[in-house]
Amino acid sequence: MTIAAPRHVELDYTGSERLTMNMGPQHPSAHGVFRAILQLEGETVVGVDAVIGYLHRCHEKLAETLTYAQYPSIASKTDYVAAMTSEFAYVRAAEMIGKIEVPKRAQYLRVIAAELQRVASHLLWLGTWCLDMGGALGGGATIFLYCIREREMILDLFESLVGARLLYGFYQVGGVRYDLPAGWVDTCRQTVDVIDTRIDEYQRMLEDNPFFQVRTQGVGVISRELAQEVGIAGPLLRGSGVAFDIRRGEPYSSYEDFEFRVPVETSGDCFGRYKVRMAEFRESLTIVRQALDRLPDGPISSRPGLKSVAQTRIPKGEAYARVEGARGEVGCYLIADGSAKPYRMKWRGASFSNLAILPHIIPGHKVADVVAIMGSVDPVFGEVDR
Amino acid sequence: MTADQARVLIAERFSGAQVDGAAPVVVSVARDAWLDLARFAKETLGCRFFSFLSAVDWKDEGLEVVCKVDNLDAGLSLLLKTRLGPGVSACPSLVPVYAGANWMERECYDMFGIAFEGHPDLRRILLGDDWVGHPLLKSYAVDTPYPPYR
Amino acid sequence: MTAWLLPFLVPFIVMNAILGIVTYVTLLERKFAARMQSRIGPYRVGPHGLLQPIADAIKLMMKEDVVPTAADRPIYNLAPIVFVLPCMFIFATIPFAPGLGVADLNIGILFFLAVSAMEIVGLFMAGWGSNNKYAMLSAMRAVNQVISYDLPFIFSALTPVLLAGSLKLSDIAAAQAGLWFIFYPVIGQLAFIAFIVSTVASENRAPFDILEAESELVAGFRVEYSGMKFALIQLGEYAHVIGASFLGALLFLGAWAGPGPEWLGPVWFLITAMLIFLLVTWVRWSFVRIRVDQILALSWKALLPSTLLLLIATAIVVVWRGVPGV
Amino acid sequence: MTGYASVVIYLGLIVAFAVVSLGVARVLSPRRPFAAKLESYECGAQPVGDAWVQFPVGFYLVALLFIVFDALAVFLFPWVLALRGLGPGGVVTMVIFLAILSLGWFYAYRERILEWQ
Amino acid sequence: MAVKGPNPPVLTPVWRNFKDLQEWEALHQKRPEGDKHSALFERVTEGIHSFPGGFLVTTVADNFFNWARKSSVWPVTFGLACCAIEMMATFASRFDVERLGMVPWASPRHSDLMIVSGTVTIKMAPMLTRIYDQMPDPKWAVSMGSCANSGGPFRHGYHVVKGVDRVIPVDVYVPGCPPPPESLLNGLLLLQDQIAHFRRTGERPAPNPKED
Repeated sequence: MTIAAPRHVELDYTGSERLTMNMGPQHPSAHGVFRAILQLEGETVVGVDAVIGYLHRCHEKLAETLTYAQYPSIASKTDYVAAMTSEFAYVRAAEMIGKIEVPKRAQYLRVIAAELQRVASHLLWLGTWCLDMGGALGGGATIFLYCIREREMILDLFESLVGARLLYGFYQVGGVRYDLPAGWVDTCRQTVDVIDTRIDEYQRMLEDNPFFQVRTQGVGVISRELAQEVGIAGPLLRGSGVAFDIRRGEPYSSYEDFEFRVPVETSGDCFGRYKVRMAEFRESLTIVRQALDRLPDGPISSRPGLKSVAQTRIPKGEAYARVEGARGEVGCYLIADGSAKPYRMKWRGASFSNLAILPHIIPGHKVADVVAIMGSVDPVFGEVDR
Repeated sequence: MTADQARVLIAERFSGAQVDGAAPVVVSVARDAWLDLARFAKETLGCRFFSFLSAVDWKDEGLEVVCKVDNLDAGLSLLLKTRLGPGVSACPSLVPVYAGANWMERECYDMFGIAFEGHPDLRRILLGDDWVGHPLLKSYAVDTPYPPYR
Repeated sequence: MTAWLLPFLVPFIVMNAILGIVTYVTLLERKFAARMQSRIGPYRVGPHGLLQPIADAIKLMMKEDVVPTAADRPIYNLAPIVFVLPCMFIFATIPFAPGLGVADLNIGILFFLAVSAMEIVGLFMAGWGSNNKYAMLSAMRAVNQVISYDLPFIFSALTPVLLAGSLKLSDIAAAQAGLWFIFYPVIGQLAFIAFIVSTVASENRAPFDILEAESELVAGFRVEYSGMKFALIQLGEYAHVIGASFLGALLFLGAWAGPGPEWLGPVWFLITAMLIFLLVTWVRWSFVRIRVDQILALSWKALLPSTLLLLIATAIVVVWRGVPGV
Repeated sequence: MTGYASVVIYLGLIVAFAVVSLGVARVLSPRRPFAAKLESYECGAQPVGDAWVQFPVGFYLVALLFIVFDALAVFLFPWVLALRGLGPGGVVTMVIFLAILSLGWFYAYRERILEWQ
Repeated sequence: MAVKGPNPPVLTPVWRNFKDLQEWEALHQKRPEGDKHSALFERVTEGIHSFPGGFLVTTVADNFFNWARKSSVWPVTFGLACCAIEMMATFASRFDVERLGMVPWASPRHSDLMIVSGTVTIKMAPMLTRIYDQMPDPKWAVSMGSCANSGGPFRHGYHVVKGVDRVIPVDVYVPGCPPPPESLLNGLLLLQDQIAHFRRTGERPAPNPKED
């Protein structure tokens, strides 16, 4: 008969013991390789320790060893769900230092690609978020598969444009790499129309569903002050009542030519973020339509046929370029020393800052809410860990 | 609050600061004034949005900490910089001012080995706890092997 | 000579029939869900994927059976048996046609409800015995949920019993020869809705499947089970759902009462039971899951009082009006 | 009583099925346990602390409430059977009984036990 | 009565205890023979096989079992990086691996297959190994994408494991960055082919040639 040494047990007033539970890195709702160490009292989360870095792929160090022409296609692997916008940030930083002109047509093509990418990324967000809340063996899986179906349509567009489905290398310093193939504009218009109607469908399916409402309303509220102080961006920031969009506040790549609305919700909860993203779907589709209508003729790059290392040289200087990615402010702080490779590159991943909000808002919620909040933050771990 | 007003205000308040640029306004101060500058930016200039914090390794000239904050309403961007000097790897922490600096400073510590004084929870964030070295230093080769994985 | 064989033969046939139905119901659900999600579903294993359940079963049988070091071995090993037992035992009192069934007990529905609720024992044993945090949380949630939804389940099942005036399942089926209870004005429909909701909940199907909520608890109470033990647990879950569907068809959809000759009765019964199963499946693949406290609140605050009121209303109707069609 | 005999036989058959299938699986399946495989699964991380912990009291309050209403269910079964014979009196009695029980429900509602934290 | 203590900690192999890298890699590359059936069953089949004409029985039984194994390969939902998105697309409506009988499960205990989709980092490698270890036998692994095959574009990074085959044994390599769903489907069909030949060669077939 052996009796183990008595365990030291900490009890609180409800008589419950704290349970330390790992969530991730291999977890159906971890959205990649995230590990949250939750302290539970019954079902309530009282403490959370976020462990990241499981996908640290040395982007910033690798950027110092790759030329300005090579890196954009690696940059797409930071935010692999919205690869177009992450390439955009890097390319734009290099252009700001080198003061490189970008032809108007290239700017429009960039806008079209970036906005389609935002739609694709938001579709994946909606799918995975519902998958988290609805379960892979339940209603969530259904809407997930619907969303992926629509996302495939956009990926088809990209495939015919670039030749790749997920990671593109479409942007290059001075312009874009490929011009539109024949018939692309018509296919794109049709796709945009189809997606527009399908989004209405999802909105009806979700917003008219009381289960969905009780799961999201009042859950994971981020206040306006906290949102700014932690530096969350994009739909999260707008969901907390701050009307800031880089496309409007600091227009780049001819965004000033287009009419669009910056959706803002003041509630700051998961439902608010959902509403913002649903509105952004529509705005992005509007921008794509406008850009297709007004697409000018002309060259697609001011540095066509970029080949030699000498062409990729960029003068000494530094710049911080930011674009409005699907998850918020994607920034690239680049220091050039006059050679063909950057001296230092700092990647400001939107997901990294967005994820930093979790320890502030999760405690006090139920385990099930953790999943809903995680999904509404929509992190991409390539961008968190870089 | 425009960039020009901000430049004037900063020059008045911090005598040793170098101020240039328009978007963003680049402000370089000494290490001692780092925390004050951040507090000034937040409270007086209204830059409540914390964008990012990182560092640059200028080899022999030592490390430089870079931080960007924004005033979203006025469209004002500040890029704050401070040189730590050769051989110095300690810097005041911005966590008391900006909550978002928490993870950013942990990452900075992880990558550059900068010890942020006053940080509540300074440990490695991206790499494992048993990692040796600080990868983004220029003295660290990109393909430094980590046995047994190589 | 066959007289002594009969009590052995009938249960044997019933058990095998149920095993067959349950095996193929998994395929039915997968195909149905795939169609809902604009997919094809199992297709390549056998013609139209018809051999898929067999392949799954054989494969699971050949998988290694892992018993974690931390687990409480006896409880862990016993749990799948204890779980699958009530899940298949509920079929004991269901008459598949007049006189065809294991036993048509005169307390049939009481037996069904009592055995059905025993599922929780095996479930809790699995959760506790695994000594895994997800399993443990899942078992705790399961106990809460099952005891919360057991009462609405009983009360909504009692409404047709009240209309029929008998606990014997074949009597209840016979009482619907004239009018299926689902078509009984107002009461029938309300009771049916309550029955479906509490069935979905007490069978732990989505959107009430908080105990195997894989986005939170990975796979819930069976997270550590592999191989044949996992297969038994899956079998038990499906058997339970099918059992509840048969009960629903019997209580509300008139069991074997249908057009055509009398020997078609079991076929009608199977079809109506499958209809209820597909309804449950439809619900499962359409809704997002709700949170554990909301599930409990739904039961205690809404479903329990309303089913009780419905039962009283039925009693008043029965006493004052009598029952039509009996 | 013959009905119950076949019920018992059915029960035995189910147990036999479960045991036999587990036995066949034991014969067919490989067994190569080693320490890491037998570790508790926790999303790939090493488990911290024990799973057997004390749970909040809130869990047990629901069980108490359940017992109250389960007792009601026990009385309901004979009542349902005998209702036709009892007539209106039976309904009235049961309503009174229910009213008394629902006081407990109202109490639980007011004490926010049904909120279940 | 004995109170069960806390879970005994499992000592993961520490690389410092190994003589050299080859020995460490050999630890993970080791594929024990006979991981299909219990020892008893193996003996019985050996006995039947040695009878004249007994090979007919064993071959038929073997084909049947292998058919069952290959017809229901259940992958564990385990996404690492970019390739995980393409893996999700493969599981989704257009490509629908459920046609082949594959159902993704969340727990490794229910799964047969691990699709390593993306870059394996040094921080992730122990976790990945543990999840692979926790899958019950027989089990398979598919290495999806250049990063998992060899480190891919991140090969020179300090925090990247240069190929998942240094940590776990791999059966099928799917090249591409990221491999399109068609490519992954091809890899899964290759895997089914391998499973179908699980026994006849007496050991597992060699993985398909690796292309970065």
